[in-house]
Amino acid sequence: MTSPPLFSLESVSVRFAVGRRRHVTAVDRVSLDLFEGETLGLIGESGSGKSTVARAAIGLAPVSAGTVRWRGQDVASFAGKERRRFTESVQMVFQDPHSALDPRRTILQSVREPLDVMRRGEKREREQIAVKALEDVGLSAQFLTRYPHQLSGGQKQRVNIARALVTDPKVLICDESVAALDVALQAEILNLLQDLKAEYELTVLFISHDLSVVSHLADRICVMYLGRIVEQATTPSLVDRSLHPYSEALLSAQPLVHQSSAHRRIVLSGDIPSPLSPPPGCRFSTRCPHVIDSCRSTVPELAEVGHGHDSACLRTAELYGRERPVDREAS
Amino acid sequence: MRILRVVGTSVLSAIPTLILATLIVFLLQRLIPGDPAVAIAGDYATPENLARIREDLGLDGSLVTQYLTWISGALTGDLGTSYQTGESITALIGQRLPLTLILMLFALIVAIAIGLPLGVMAAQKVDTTFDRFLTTSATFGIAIPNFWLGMMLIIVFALNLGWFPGPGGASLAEDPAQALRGLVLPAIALGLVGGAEICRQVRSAMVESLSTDYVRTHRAKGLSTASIVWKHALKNSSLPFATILGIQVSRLIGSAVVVEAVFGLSGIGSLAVEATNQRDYGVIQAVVFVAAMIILLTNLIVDVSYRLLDPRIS
Amino acid sequence: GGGGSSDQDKDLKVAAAADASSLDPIRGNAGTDHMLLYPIYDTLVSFDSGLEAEPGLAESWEQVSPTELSLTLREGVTFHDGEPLDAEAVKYNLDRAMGEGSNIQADLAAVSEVRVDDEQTVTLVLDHPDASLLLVLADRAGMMVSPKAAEEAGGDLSTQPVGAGGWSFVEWRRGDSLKVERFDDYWDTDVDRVAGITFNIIPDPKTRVTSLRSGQQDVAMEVAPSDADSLEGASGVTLDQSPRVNLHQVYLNRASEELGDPQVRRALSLAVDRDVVLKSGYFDRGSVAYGALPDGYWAEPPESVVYEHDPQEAERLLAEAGVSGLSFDMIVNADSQTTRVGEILKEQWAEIGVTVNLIPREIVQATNDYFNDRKAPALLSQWTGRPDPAMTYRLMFSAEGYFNTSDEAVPGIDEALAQTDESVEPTERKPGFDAAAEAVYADTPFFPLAFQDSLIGLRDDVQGFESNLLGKPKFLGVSFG
Amino acid sequence: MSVIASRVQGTTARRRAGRFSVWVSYAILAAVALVVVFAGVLSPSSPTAQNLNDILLPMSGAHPLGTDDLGRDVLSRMLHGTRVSVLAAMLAVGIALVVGLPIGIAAGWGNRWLDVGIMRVVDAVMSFPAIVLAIGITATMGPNITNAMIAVGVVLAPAIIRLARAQTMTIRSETYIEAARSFGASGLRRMVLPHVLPNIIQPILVQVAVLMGFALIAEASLSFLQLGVQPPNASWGAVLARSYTFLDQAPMQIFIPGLAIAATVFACNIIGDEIQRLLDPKRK
Amino acid sequence: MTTVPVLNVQGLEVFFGHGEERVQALHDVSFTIERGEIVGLVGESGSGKTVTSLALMGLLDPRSSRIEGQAELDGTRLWDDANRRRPQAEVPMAMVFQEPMTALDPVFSVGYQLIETLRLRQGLSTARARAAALDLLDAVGISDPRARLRAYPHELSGGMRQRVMIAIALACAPQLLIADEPTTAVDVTIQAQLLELIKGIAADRGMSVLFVTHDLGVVAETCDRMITMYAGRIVERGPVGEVLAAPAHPYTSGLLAALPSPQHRDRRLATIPGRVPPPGERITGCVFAPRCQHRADICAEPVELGPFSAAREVRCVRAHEIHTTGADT
Ligand SMILES: Nc1ncnc2c1ncn2[C@@H]1O[C@H](COP(=O)(O)OP(=O)(O)OP(=O)(O)O)[C@@H](O)[C@H]1O
Ligand SMILES: Nc1ncnc2c1ncn2[C@@H]1O[C@H](COP(=O)(O)OP(=O)(O)OP(=O)(O)O)[C@@H](O)[C@H]1O
Ligand SMILES: [Mg+2]
Ligand SMILES: [Mg+2]
Repeated sequence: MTSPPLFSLESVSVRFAVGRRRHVTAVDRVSLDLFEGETLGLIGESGSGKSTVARAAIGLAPVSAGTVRWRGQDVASFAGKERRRFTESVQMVFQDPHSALDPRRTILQSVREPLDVMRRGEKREREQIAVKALEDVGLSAQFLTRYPHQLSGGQKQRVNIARALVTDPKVLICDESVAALDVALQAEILNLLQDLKAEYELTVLFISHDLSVVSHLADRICVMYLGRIVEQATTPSLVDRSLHPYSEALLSAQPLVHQSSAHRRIVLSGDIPSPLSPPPGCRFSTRCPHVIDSCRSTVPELAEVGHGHDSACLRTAELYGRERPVDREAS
Repeated sequence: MRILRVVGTSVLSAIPTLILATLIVFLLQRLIPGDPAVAIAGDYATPENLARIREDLGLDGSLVTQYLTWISGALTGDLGTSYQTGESITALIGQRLPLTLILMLFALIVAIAIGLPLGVMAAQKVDTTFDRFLTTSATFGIAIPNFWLGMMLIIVFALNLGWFPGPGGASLAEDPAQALRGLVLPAIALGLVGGAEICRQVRSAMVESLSTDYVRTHRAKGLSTASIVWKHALKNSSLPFATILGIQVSRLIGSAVVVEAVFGLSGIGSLAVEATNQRDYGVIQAVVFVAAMIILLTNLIVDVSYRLLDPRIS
Repeated sequence: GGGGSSDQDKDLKVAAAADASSLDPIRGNAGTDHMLLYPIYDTLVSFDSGLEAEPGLAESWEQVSPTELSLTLREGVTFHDGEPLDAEAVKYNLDRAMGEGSNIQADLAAVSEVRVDDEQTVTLVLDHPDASLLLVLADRAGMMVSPKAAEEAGGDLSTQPVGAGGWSFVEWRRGDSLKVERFDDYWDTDVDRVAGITFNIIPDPKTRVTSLRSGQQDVAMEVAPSDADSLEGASGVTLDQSPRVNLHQVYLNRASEELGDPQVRRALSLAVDRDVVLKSGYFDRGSVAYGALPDGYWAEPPESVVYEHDPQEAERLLAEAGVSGLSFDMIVNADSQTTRVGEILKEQWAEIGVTVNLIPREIVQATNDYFNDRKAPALLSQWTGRPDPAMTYRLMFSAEGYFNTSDEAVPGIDEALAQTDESVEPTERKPGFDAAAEAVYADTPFFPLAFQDSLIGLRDDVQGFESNLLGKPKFLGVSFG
Repeated sequence: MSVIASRVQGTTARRRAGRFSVWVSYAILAAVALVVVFAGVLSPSSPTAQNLNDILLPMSGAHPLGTDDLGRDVLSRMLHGTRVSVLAAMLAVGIALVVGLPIGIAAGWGNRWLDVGIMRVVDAVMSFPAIVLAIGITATMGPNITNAMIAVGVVLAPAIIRLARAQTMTIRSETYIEAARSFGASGLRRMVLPHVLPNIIQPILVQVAVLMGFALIAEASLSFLQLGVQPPNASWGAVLARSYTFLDQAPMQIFIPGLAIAATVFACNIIGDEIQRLLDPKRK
Repeated sequence: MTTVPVLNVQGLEVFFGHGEERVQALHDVSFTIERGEIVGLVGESGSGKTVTSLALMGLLDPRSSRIEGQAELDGTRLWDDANRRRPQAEVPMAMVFQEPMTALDPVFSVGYQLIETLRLRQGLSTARARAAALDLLDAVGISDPRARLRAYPHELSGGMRQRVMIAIALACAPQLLIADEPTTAVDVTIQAQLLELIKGIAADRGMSVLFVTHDLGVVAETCDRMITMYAGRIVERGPVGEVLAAPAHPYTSGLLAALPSPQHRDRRLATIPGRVPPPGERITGCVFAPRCQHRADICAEPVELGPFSAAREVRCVRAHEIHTTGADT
């Protein structure tokens, strides 16, 4: 991890106005590094701010503090050609395959659109690129003139992916790209993404609330809770030995077919607090089984607690011991 | 407490609209061609008379001053004096308004009495012949120009059958009973069309309510159809119902102009027409102001009832 | 019997076309006001159905000199508030009518002084002879208000009228109704008077008639000619039809480009088939008009004043004047009656190759556009008439007349009218009016079309109703039979 | 199963009934369209030619709908009046669309202040009774049918503005709009025309059908009040106003324009419903 | 094995539409549920899980659908000979729906909806119903039930709403609870809470549950037995442990193999090509054959649900064959 990140968020916060005076801090000082070629998983429950992180990254949500960097440069400073190149380089696949396609445009029109908007080359060329992208995602020419409602869910998601690929991006952000699909379709799309990643040499930010899916694809995983990243580690490290009470609970709550009797489920009490009025101190303190008084007042910062393993918990050391001391020599 | 706050916010948000509305009337009526002095001088018009009257009316003052004077008066209930008669416009409106209000009330009652039950019944039997027949009839009802309907009613019920007094009935203050009887036909002329509209809207709102998940829940619980329809679905349809009632009120004020003309009723609708013909700016302004107030008030009530009926809106 | 007496107690319900503009006689402005004012205010002079002067509150009068008119008042007349109607009261009234805030200063322009000779006698001293003065005193200027009430009301009786008429004021609901009740101390104890009158204001003619027919009203004023037939045919109601001075005409601007040539005007007048206009436009409810005053009126125009319908002659005149393809705008009062007449005229003028563009405008705007802004060379409208014929001629045809948009006098009119001011005797004034009529005829300063009869619908039980040539009935003598 | 069986029949019957009124409506609109185009050819005589000897005749072979108070052929006047009324209504709705659509989209798409500003004005305009406002505007501009319909158009525009705004607001948060934004689409050419307009237009079309009906009634009302079509020209409202004046002499004539208006407005509304039904996503 | 099952469904068939457009959504669905047992019903979207639940609840619109076959709840038939359903209020069965937001009446308070149900189904007076409602809210784990009674659905979180839904279902005093994907719309940590709750209630009250889900993990953790549906038919059923350990039907095993899991990263996921045939599509023979990798000629013949082992049944002629060769996983 010595090379600089391709794409990074530095302490980014996103605030939305709710009503006249109130604000929601949907994303609170989140830092992420996306290194070339890797797949970074972002996991968290509904409302934790995953989508907002993604939207802030590509400029769809207002960044109220912090910096988004592309190859080390501040994205906010981009203009004209630079901006266009950035837009080309970072593309997003949205959650709901159905609503992400304009119902009144044909598949070809939709897939070609990014090129049209960027006024790349001749119309014929653009069309060829679009057809190629559609082929790459496994859709034959017969779909070109169809409308979204004539396609199945899996096919629609393929179209979405194709559209994200036409600009030949470096980074693909997949926001819950399989959440709306059945297992069988989900498997197809996950396989497809893996193939495309290799073929297009993509760097992927993969967002999901489903641990099985994220862990299947990702090299590293960030866990979000109420707008903050609470843990960040390589996938095996996180799955095998989580170092944050929330991640632990999340992992244990994931229903698994072949482990049901084996693992001990941690059932958290209570609901996720409203992001409108997050608890002071550690945001997980209202539900944490290990909560102590200082958790309710001190905001824990994300800190490295093991090799490439960061956790934001005051009691990490206490709860999980020092089995994975920071291995400075390795880096 | 909650109600007060709700009403408060609604009132506050209605104020700019009201001011804008008065501004529009004020500018509009100043643009109407024709000199009020000519109307006032009438048969006695001479150039000198006209000049004197113009001066008396202060029509030469700046528009801004005129507007400010007027609006500050209007807010304290003083709508000025009629150019034509020199009488207090507030009193004039006070004389004419009750008839129109009663007419509207009657019309609304007719409309609701027809529209609500039929709409609910159609929704309950959605997609049956009965429903089709009813919606088609309602569509036809909406299509009838209400002043034409008024003429038909006069021909049939006043002139031929003599069941109801014809146009030009007794004044409300003088012979209330007879005057109210005289409002029956115009109220039907206005209310039938409104009822058709309400029927359609209630039907579609009820159809929607009845196809929701929570109605399925209610059925799963075993609630009786009557309770589901008349209690749960109806309450859930009350928002569109309130909306359509609000729209009806503003439609009624508009239709009243024409229908009052047909039935020879002296409400504020005919006052508006007379004042326009007389170029009695003060009165035009006041009538439109009052009409706008009624509509805004209705919107306010609708708005407040939304908030009270639907706990989700705050 | 009991039924009869209860009938006698019932109010007469009158459907009026327009509300009073004011209930103060000197403040109103509309010709339609009079019908609502007469019941409340009695006038110094009255008139018969042919518009000749008759004693009113003044028992008699005497033209002392061409510039002095002396009136002798009835004794013992009181106002509704009990105040005596004496010479002082008359002086108060006339001074008031000449003073500040009065709309009718012009009517009394000739009067320089009102002199109280004794309790029952008052003399009007004039600057110059004005023979129309007598009938002016039958109009607004002659309507006597109670001086005490006028003082109390700050000079404006608009809403609290107190007069000496047969009925006293009860209630006025603007635009809706006016209610009066029988005044028990009225001086004329012989005349029949109903217990009360309610005037209901119903602007739409159709509605007035429908309302009468369905029994809501006892009297419907201003029945539209188109409704007259059916009203005559209907049971329970009758139609009272009588001539009046109300003239339907086209005003025109002699200073305009299109209608500046007298020959062209004459041609257009000849092209109008007045019989057809009368029949189709007014359903024969009236008489053809060639001049400003109707036949049968004491000041009627002489025989020589007549337009034959002669399209050939009209075309010839146009050709002679070198006019072809004439096209002009005509503002038309936007009521359905007048509009129809406009359509008929349009068709008739089209026959001689003249195009008229009808511009229907609602009445105030029409008046404004034509008389003030002079936006069009012609206006199809009415002349409601004045009690004295000289007033009519002056207002329409003298250079200063407001209704003369050319601002030029019709040649010879001033001389002719001067003759009529020398006496108050109709017979002595007649030659002057003949000369005036001929001067007008020679210049064609307007297109008279028809005198529409006064058409009034009455329920069968209304007895003793009498209309007059002015078309402004008084309700004295009316009873339920 | 008997209950269900009868319901089944009911449903088929309903379908037939539903189709029937739709067909009738298409037929009415087709007939109206034909008359609008061929009014001149179809009329037996000129709509303004007077025959003062034959006034207020009842229906007959020579005059299928009788003659009016100036002896004009009522059928000819109705046919020409159809053209005037329908074109007038189309003008009004067209104005409402041209004014309403851009403003509505701007309000729905633009920032909050623009929206608040526009909606305040719309509320203010809507707080006038439509006919009263139209009377005021017509009086201001001078009574003639074009002005009257401009006035009606202005009065109807708020309905379009509100709908366009609401629709724009709903689709504004749709994912496909966000997707388009994600690769830089914006502006009229890349966002509004390809994405916004096509996706909001269908409910607006439904509304247009309804507004057509409203405009027809408004024309009739204004012409009835002498503010619309000016004599000697004919329109449905003008013929209606005339026939009301001569109700006693020719009682049948009042039904003709009334029924023409009611039938056409009915057809517009039914077709509006039909468009809505056809566009219902649940049908797909 | 002599116990009478709480629910006994025999030959349930559901048809939608009329005449030409008529389609069959359920084919010969038969199964039983024992007292206190939790039975999972799984399958891809469109396989007929919801239709089965709604048909049993009597919630299908009689105007557009037609039900054939019979079901007995607690020994009483749900439909009489004329195919008329028993009055809903008498059937001790309740249902929890997928979307807790839309399934609760938005304009009535939680308390109103609960009390209304209690009065109707248990004939309680308002006061007693109120007390019972508090107990129920407490039972479903809602803190401060007194305050929650006055709350409106939109004021509650998703998990809370689903708890309320369960409380309302319990107010019907059901022998059988049908839960149609009750946890799909909530987060995993909340799902864990709800699963515990449903299991706990079933155990405490001896209530049976038909648990509809598409998540095999949930089935594994919650259910005693499972039924796999495909295209409106039951293709496999048996005890959860057995089925998941070694599925007999290629469809069940396909579903299992398609699941990603943290334990087998980087593995290429198995897929089931094609899609669930919509009802109405004419299929002779095995409905799954077009997507089945073990398809053989014999699969063109119609196939019935047949015994596979002591406690399991499967609708596949080649089940034993495939199973023994261990063609999968
Ligand atoms: N445009 C917005 N305006 C106001 N609040 C917003 C907006 N977008 C998101 N939020 C709020 O920000 C928080 C985070 O939302 P976000 O969509 O990023 O969550 P998420 O983790 O993607 O959840 P999910 O799994 O449901 O997609 C939520 O509380 C949401 O209500
Ligand atoms: N009312 C209906 N009319 C016609 N077809 C219907 C109706 N309801 C359901 N279907 C069809 O029946 C089939 C089974 O649907 P069902 O809702 O039971 O699937 P499901 O297994 O619950 O799927 P999901 O996991 O998506 O909820 C589907 O193909 C559906 O289209
Ligand atoms: Mg999201
Ligand atoms: Mg389902």
